[in-house]
Amino acid sequence: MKQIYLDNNATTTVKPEVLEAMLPYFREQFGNPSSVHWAGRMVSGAIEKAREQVAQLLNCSSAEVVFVSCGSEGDNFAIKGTAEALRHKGNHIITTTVEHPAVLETCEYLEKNGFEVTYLPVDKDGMLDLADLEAAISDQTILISVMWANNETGNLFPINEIGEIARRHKVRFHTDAVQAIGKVPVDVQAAKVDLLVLSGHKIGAPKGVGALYLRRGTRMTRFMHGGHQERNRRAGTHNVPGIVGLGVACELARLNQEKDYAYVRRLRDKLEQGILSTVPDVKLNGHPNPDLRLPNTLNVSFNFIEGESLLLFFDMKGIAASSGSACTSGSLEPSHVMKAMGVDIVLAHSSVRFSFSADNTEEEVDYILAELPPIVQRLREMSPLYQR
Amino acid sequence: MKQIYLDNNATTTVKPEVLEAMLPYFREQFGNPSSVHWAGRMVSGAIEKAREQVAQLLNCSSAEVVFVSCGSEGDNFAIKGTAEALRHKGNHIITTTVEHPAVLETCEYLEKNGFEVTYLPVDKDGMLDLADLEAAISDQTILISVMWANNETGNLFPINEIGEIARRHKVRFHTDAVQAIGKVPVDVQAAKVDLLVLSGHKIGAPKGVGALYLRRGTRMTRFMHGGHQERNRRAGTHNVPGIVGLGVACELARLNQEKDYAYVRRLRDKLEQGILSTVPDVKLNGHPNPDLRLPNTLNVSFNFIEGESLLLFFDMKGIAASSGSACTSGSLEPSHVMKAMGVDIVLAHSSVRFSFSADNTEEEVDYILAELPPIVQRLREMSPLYQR
Amino acid sequence: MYTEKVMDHFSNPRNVGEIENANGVGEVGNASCGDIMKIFLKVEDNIIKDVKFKTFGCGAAIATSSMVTELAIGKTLEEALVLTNQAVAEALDGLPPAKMHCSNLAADALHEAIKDYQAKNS
Amino acid sequence: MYTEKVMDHFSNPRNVGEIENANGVGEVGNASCGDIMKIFLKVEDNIIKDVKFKTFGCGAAIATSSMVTELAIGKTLEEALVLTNQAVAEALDGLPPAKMHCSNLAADALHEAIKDYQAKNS
Ligand SMILES: Cc1ncc(COP(=O)(O)O)c(C=O)c1O
Ligand SMILES: Cc1ncc(COP(=O)(O)O)c(C=O)c1O
Ligand code: FES
Ligand code: FES
Repeated sequence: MKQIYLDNNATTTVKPEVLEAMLPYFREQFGNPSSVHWAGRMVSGAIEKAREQVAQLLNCSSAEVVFVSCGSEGDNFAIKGTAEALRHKGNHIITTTVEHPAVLETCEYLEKNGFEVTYLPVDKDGMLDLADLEAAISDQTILISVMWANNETGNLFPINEIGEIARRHKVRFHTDAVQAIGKVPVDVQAAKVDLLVLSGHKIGAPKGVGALYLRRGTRMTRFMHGGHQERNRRAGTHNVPGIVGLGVACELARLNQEKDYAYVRRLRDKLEQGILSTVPDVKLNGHPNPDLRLPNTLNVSFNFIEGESLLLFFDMKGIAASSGSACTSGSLEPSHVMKAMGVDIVLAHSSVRFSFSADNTEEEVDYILAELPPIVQRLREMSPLYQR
Repeated sequence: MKQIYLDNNATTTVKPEVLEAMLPYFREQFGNPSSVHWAGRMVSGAIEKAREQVAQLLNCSSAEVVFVSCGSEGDNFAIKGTAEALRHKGNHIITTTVEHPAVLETCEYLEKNGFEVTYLPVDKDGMLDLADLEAAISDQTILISVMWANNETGNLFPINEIGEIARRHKVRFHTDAVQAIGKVPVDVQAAKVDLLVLSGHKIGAPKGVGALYLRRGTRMTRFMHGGHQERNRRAGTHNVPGIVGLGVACELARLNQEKDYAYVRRLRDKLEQGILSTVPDVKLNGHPNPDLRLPNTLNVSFNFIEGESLLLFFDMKGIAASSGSACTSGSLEPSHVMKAMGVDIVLAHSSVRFSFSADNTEEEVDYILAELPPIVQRLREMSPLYQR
Repeated sequence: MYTEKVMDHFSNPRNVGEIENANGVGEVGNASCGDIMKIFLKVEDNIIKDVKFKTFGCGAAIATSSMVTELAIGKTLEEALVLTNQAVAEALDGLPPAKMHCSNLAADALHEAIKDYQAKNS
Repeated sequence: MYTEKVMDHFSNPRNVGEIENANGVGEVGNASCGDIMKIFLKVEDNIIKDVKFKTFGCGAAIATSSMVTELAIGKTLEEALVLTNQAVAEALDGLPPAKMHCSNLAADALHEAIKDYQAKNS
């Protein structure tokens, strides 16, 4: 059967060049980079090379890159590490209602521990009001945390402007860039961010590795206590193959990003226009201007149909997409992002996300556009909400 | 040049069967196990199989196994997660002076946050006094954290007896079993532990994966906040290949452990007896009874010589060992374990650890026994402390 | 995550639709929790002669709807009223733990439809 | 982590040993910090004719000891007194950041030995 993978915001396949670069580090060059002997020396250079590759993609110095185990760890570290280090200065954090759970749940945890958190609302297109943001800043504010791009809608936030505001008010600025990396240009200098998080498995590196950009001079409490790895900033034996893979994936992203952006954008736009013009009762979620969304992401609600059942029917045709509907995780709540955008409850339950990579093809888009309408029709006919 | 790796307590090479089992999960079965489509379904079974393999090794139920990114994360989670969850019951933690930094530094961090920590001393052989331990328990005590085996000396602690004491006093018991797994039998039921940590890269699985055994009903605050992975106990996309590798490594450990114990024990004993009988001014660190140490670990001090310089000379002969001397990490302090045992300061700086795996051979031991005495002699002749 | 039986009932649901002149209709759930189930009955001589459903919900919701119609057909009202959610889930060879609440709807919707019939005919 | 020069001086240290009737001896460091360096001088006509060392310490400590003896030999006492720790590290093409404190010992030990000579001969 055909297998069409359109869930690249959930995870990506490891790129062949990445896997190839990693392979020698499992058995031949297996040493612990902290060791002084040959086995350790063989690998410590590889770690530093990967650090350089990450730094080049982000336009920072390699000393500002800390390797972590995933995007979630990066977000926990950035937020909790700042909260503890700057507790004496204030107890207020500003974030948004549409962050990833790694940010939201960390903030909720801090609320139980004496911090105050402002969750900025978004409008119906999923966008922030910068005046709201600036108005929320008080003399207690120690951190602004706003994602670079939203994982469900693909919406791009005005990071440069937020960085400007944060800098002007001397407030530290963290951005979860897990979805932005490799899909749009990311430059920590231009954006004036102090902390930025990325995750390997979203950009063709393996699962289980990520990185935190930590601007020089940013005081942090450690999140992972223990050994003195990563200049005392993160304990735990280095995941050498993972780190090597992340380095290569960052290098590939840097070299190919412009070409890839344009390519996936064309496929995404074709699917978007195709669905909107052929399937009735469909709503686009996210900003209507495609320039203000990640080039690879399309989120649409197929009214009257619950998302998971749609995904399962897609799956029978080999099409892998994902659903904002939290039914998939066993909760009865629809996606918090759809809720924050004020999407009608049935439409929130019926949202589906298609996310492309450069491995997708135009033929795949044609196939989906052919298979999709009858599936939607069939499910609508099962729905008590649908009236022909 | 010969390459003789005797630093398996620092890290191990990935076993061929482990790497082979992992490979399909980088590119072919790359899905996110939380996804409902084919790409996700392909891998969710693999995670559950690995969980079962870990559970079988530990003699627990698979629902009690939580995958984490390394041993350090496991220790941070176990200790901080308990401290926060049981804060209302008390603020006292008991541990030992010879724990790994992942435990010690986590406890020191908690001390800065209102917790009281008792660091139990050890005797000159590196052993605990169980009467001390029991006497330290107060009505404020919420956790006892004692490692199963010490990474520097290989000393085995009386975990079953400690479990008995903890159970009797209704105090939660955590053990860092990172060095014990695969080297001695570990049974969480017999040992009555509530929390146990293991790390993949010490047992032939890759770096970047570990597991926490969390006895059913053990209330914990999350350490990694975010998504609902691992039944809401640990956020972050699963490191699928790493977890698959950890499962296979645990299965191999279970099948081979008896044979392997005896094999490495024979090599270790031969090296131990060879060094003690041919090199003068050498001191064994750890318990003199080899039954009370890990079968693979030998720690000896070569008096008058600083450890790192010895390691570098070993390295020129292809022999990879490690040093308790913290010179290697740039601190001037000798190993905290040697200090806790009251080892003389020069002897503490001159300690070297040899740690075997089943890949080592008797020829390698013979080679070391031949190469070692002239190196020691040469370095002693450079030492201002040595008088012929 | 779903059993083969669930996937079968989900991908080829039995008895989808409405009954024109149903003499019992039951509806449970609501849009905010993402599940709405509607059951239509044709009862004759105290026996369920025909039953159809319409469901807005996840895979489990659709499969349990389909299964409950299969189990109900041909039963007396008394027999159908003792059909439990548990029995529906078992007939599907089980549901994932996170999905048990969906199976809690199917039998309920059937019972609502029977009560509707009884109310109209008593 | 070490440069080739460091590894060379470490694995083939120059001027190891003691000078029987040294006319200047300097010792710095102590066992508790893991470094002890002892330098022996033979000074004639204000010129360092011979110099030897003994060191207890890490690879960097041994390499810097060896290098400082090479740099000192043939120098006048005044020249040798302005030899800095920095210069020793540079002559070795640098040391890892964590090891800079070792290089802080080698020139110090040399200066101690010169002062010892000067004290005895003044
Ligand atoms: C006893 C002990 N605990 C914890 C750790 C930390 O494990 P990891 O390096 O996987 O974080 C180690 C190894 O470094 C260890 O030996
Ligand atoms: C925006 C965003 N932040 C954080 C994460 C968490 O990353 P990871 O799964 O690597 O922990 C994800 C992906 O799941 C994400 O999309
Ligand atoms: S209908 Fe939402 S989980 Fe089943
Ligand atoms: S002698 Fe200890 S670091 Fe150099």
